Amino acid sequence: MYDVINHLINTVFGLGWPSWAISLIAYLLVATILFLVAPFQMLFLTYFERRAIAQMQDRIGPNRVGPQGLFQPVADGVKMFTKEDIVPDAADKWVHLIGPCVVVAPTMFMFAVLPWGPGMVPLDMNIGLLFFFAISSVSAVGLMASGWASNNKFALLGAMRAVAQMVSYEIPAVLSLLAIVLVTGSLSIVDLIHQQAGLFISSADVPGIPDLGLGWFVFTPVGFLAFIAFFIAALAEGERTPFDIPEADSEIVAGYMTEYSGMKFGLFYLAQYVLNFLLCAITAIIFFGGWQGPGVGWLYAQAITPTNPDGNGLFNVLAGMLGVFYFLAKTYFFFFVMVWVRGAYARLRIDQLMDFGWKFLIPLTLVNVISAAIWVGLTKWGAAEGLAFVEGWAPLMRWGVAFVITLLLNIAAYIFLARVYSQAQDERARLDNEVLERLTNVA
Amino acid sequence: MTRAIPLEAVLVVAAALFCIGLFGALSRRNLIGVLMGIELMLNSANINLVAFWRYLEPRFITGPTFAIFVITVAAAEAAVGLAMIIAIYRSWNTVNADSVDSLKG
Amino acid sequence: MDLLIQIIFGLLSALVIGAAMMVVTVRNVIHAALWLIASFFGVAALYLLLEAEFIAVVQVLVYVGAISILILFAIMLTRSNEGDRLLTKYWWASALIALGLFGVAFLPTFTGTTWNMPQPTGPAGTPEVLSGVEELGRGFVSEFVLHFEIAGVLLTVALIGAIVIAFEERSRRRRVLTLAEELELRKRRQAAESVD
Amino acid sequence: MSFFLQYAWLIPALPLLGFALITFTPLRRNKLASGWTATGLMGLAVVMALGLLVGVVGAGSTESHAATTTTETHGEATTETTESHGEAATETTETHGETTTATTESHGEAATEHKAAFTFPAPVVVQRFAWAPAGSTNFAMGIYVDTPVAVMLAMVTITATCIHLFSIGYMAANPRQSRFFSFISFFAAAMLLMVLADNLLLFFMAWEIMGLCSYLLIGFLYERPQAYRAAIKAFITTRIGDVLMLLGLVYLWTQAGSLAFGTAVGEIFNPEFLQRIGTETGFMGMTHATLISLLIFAGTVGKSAQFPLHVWLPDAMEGPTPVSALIHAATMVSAGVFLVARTFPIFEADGGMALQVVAIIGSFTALFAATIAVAQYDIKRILAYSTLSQLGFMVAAIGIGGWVAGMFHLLTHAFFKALLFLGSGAVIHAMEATPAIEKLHHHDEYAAQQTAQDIRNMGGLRTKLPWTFWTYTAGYLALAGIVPFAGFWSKDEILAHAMDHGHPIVYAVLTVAAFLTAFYMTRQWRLVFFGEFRGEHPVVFVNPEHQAEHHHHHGHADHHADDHGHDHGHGHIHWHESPTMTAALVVLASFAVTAGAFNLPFSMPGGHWLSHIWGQAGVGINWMVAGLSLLIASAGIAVGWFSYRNAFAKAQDTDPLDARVPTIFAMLNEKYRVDEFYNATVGRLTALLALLWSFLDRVVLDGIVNGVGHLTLFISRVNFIVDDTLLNDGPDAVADGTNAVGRQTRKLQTGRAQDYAAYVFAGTLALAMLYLYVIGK
Repeated sequence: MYDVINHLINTVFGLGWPSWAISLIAYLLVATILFLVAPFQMLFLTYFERRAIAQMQDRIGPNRVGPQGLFQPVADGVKMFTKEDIVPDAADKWVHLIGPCVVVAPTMFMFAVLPWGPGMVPLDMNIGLLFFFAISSVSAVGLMASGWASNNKFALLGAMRAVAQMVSYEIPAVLSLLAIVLVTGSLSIVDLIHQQAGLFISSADVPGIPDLGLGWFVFTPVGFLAFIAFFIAALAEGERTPFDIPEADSEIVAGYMTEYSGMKFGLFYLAQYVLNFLLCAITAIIFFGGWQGPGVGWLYAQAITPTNPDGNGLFNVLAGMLGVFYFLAKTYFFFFVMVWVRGAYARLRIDQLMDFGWKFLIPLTLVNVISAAIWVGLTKWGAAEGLAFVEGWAPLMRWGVAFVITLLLNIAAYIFLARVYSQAQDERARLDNEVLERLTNVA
Repeated sequence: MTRAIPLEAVLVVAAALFCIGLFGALSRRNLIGVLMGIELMLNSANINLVAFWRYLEPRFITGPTFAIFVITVAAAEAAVGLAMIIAIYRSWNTVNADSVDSLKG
Repeated sequence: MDLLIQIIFGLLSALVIGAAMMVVTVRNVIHAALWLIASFFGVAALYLLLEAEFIAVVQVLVYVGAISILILFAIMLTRSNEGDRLLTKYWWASALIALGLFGVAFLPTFTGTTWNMPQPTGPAGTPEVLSGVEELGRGFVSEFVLHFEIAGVLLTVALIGAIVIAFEERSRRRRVLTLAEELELRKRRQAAESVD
Repeated sequence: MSFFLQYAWLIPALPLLGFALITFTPLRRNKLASGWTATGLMGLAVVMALGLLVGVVGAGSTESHAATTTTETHGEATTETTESHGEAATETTETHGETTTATTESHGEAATEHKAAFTFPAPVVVQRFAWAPAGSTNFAMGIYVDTPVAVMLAMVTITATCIHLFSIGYMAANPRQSRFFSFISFFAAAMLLMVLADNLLLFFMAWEIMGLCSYLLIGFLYERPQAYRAAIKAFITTRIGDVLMLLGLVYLWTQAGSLAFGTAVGEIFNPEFLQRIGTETGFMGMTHATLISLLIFAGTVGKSAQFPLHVWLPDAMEGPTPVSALIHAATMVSAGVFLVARTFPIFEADGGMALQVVAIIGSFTALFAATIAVAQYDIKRILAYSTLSQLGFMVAAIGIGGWVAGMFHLLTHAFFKALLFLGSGAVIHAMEATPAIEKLHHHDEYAAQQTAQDIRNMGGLRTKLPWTFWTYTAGYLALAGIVPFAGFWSKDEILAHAMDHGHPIVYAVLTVAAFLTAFYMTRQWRLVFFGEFRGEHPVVFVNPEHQAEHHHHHGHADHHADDHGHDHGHGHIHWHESPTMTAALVVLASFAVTAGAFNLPFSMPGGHWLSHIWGQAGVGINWMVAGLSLLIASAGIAVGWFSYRNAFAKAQDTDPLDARVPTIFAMLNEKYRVDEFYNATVGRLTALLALLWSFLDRVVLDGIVNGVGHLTLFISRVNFIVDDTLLNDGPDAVADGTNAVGRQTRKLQTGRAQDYAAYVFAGTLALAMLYLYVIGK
């Protein structure tokens, strides 16, 4: 983006502004574009979800406003803006205001590192993934602040539960990504995607594979288990169905959002849906290759890239469009899964939710990290790291052995942990029953 | 970057932060206020570490490493500190630093 | 470019120092906590300015993400009467000490001593070699492996310690029955009454 | 090593065992048993000693002389008392002992000339063990047997056994006989140990034990004041000699580094060592050797009762006669001479100066004692002074270099002097049985005993005590120096040596002494055994203490006849000689006769036997000297016989000599008043010292003590003041002070963590300021 604008200003208009000015303009431009994209995504997603959940629940969903109800989200948005913004007088006015902002702001930050297409990434940070999750943890503070500010016991309790859930599920999410980072060897999201070229076997492992953009990580046992754990954690992070306790309809009013109305309530809504979009996007990027797809690699090869500056500009556009198409398709698919899960699963109780997170997901992801280490050891390491015997094997052979070992390890871990967890749950049930027994004969 | 901002400037900012944190730790009545003061002091120390790394020894990794370690220790300290504060609250029903003086001579 | 950086630096340090002052002076503890978070953000930004992105991100992740939430939790769990005064009795003494320390000790040393700044290597404009995340990771498993392990142990110990201190014994905890359990309880009692 | 050489140390151990048995076991209650055990053990000691002598001689002779040693001298000295005596003589000479050293070869050409270095024969048995390791110098004790030692052992054990045998009979009447036997066997053990000692320290220890035993035995009849006073006198005078001797030993030890005999490096007869101490001048211009020798000789003077320190021996006669015989005739007194003989090389090392002194003292004592003996009435006193003079002879002999002569005379004298004493013992024993003495006994036991010993009360005992008479005559002739008897050969050897080696003065003195010896012995012999028995009217001895004690009117002067005797009348006296006593006398008499044969001056096969086994050149006989000495002896006898032919018809008659030269006789009788002189000088000196000391004590010491008392009183008063003001009030003030300070600082502990943190940072601030602005600049 920088060179496009630079070319536009200096050469076309010949204004000769200093480079920093140009880079500033470029980043501002990108920021505004992203800032617009986010709400549109939110609108589409709300519409998509209500229609999908309706279909699942054997109803039609919103189809009055505009063709097939397309403008329903717009109507909601207008309603949000026009509604009166009530602030409870005993509430802490400033904190009440800041709460929603702190919740929304991080989600916007997360867009900064999201690559839409080949070469189309707003900011290629070499610790992009870590930045992504660091910023996401900030929203918890906003939740806490808003829950507290509304001076409402239910809101506070809801906020505490929401924060507890978000913080405790952040760990399995980050750990599962740790496995993938271990495999790719870099925190940068762009590198992550580049490594998912190839056909079912990423070209990084076996160079000879034809690059059809299908070497996704999900096809490796490590990746697959990481994907499952991450997706569940993402559901919890985004407060989707099985874990949507904070603002669950059936329980405590609307959680931390009870005292909010009007625009602030809208902001919470926006934050939630943008966060969901981003989580689906990141799932798509990390495990399903993001904009990788058949043809994109080839098109981009002809395009103007820093490596071969004399490529054809047209190819850039074509590769970009194909990339974005693949990326959005995957992301919307995952959003559909989220909605689907919302339709299918019942809500978990808060202690069951915490148990599941701490006692099943985290150990699972830890085992996954170990298998990732084995995967990396077998496929990439050589004599330097002390695994001399691996040097001799062919890359395909090494990939195969690694695949088998990690597959076995992961399956075994899954079965073992599942059994242990279920026993633990039975134990808990028995204990609860005991308490009941004691209480009954006391009475 | 180093050309634009002299090292002293960063150090002064860190020192200021440290002194403010110190004042907070020493004078606030609420125990958690004290803890916040301590966090500020630790942050200022971190700034110094990173500043010295960036200005004097950019090639060696020791500066940031210790910054990371300070952060981890700060986290551990915060956790234990808050647990203690909760325990104190539970037994003395107060979080005022000066009312927790049973060790008085 | 330098001017821009200096402006940004000024803004950031103002943010950090201002937030810190607010943390110390504001009456409401929650506000103090929020100002603290603001100050942490300022410091993270400062790190970015000093081109230590990893430290900045970790600062955000740990301080803003975890510790501040911890502090907020602690504040909420220990709601005590608001009436008490903000500062301790001899707050002016500690103020004096802090100011003294700043004015007398830090300023003259920083301004006085000459830091042997290494001359920028290579022609102007070439970016300096900064040790980033990779060196950090490598450092952690080679040079600082002991420190790394000890930090790990420290965190575990802190974890367990915090739980032990804060956690009420199961016996003393009044157990709140969930709705389902109360329903079950009532059913069993009726069954018991009908029997005898 | 044959059995005897190996177990030579048993010889002193046996009498010691006897002493232990008698004193520590119930044996002491049975008089006879203790007596016979002591004697039996001494008999065993004799066997061992003789066996050792044969072994040593055998070892010495096979190697150097190649002449067959005839052991016939022992053969005919069979006596019925010493059992298994014979088999010792038949001992064949075993293989040569392992300790032959080069010296035995070199002694072959031991120059008869005086200047040549005198060397001892090589020691046959040297057994040493570390006795008291004191830092670097560890004292080794042990035994050192060479030929002279072996001979001495034989002599001592034989005489001791005879005396033990004699005293069984003699002491029968005494209630404390077992105590006597324990002391006497202890003394024998000490004497034998001294002879066997391998170094001068052990020698000196045994020497001291002998001094102790002599004190115990002299004071044996301790209820008599004269006895214990004599014991103390003997002890002190010998002690004076011993102290000087100890000084000598210490001086020698500082020079030599050790006191062990032997010629090896570090031992006292090492030629280089002797040469060194002979030349280096030590104290007061005299060489080390002279000083050491003189100091050691002082010991001899003390012990062998030479001139200045001789006073104790005559008074030592208070002890029972066997004691006198054993200790004050044969063994102990000769120990002094043996000491000089033993350390002769040291005496010789300084070129003769010390030896000259020895010779002078020896010869003077000989003459001096002989003159006194002439004018004594007490039979034991006469023998005592004769011992003195004979010792003078021996010391003089060694003084003029006649080592062999001196030792030979020591041997022979031991036998016949023991014989004479035992004979006199037998006479006294018999005399006490006479009624006159017995009656006197009831009044005053001491006076009775003294009267019994007075030769004026005896006479004509020849027919009454035949055995005693004949044995006594043998001893008398031996002492006088008549040809076949031992005395002649040994005395002649001394005189011959004196004449040959150019000591005319010594020869003259000794010859006069010999004449006087012959004279006074004949006088005694004549008065005791010939003429009529004068015992009915004895000259009663006046006991000053007794008289003062009982204010009993005795009313008689020395020469006044005792009227008691008259009413008693002439009861028939039954003279009795106990068989054990006579047996001992006969054995000793045989030795007195044959002892001369040990060192016959003729160069026939058995000749010079002693000098050969002692590794010295045999001195050929000097016919002229031999004849002259014989002549003088017979002249002495003749003069003695004729002057006392019709003397002393009655006990109270005056002595013919007294009649002729009364003043000289009185002076001789009073022993030149040496005792009175000593009392006057030394006695008064000590009295004066005592006075001074009491004054000193009373004035000075008491003064000091009282002073200290006052001082403490003063200090205590000061202390009270200080204590009261300073210590009581002071601490209280301090206590209050600390209390106050404590109260103040307590405020510092506010209990609030923040305050503590504040103090910390205040401290850092202060330090920073200090550093920046005070030190830093």
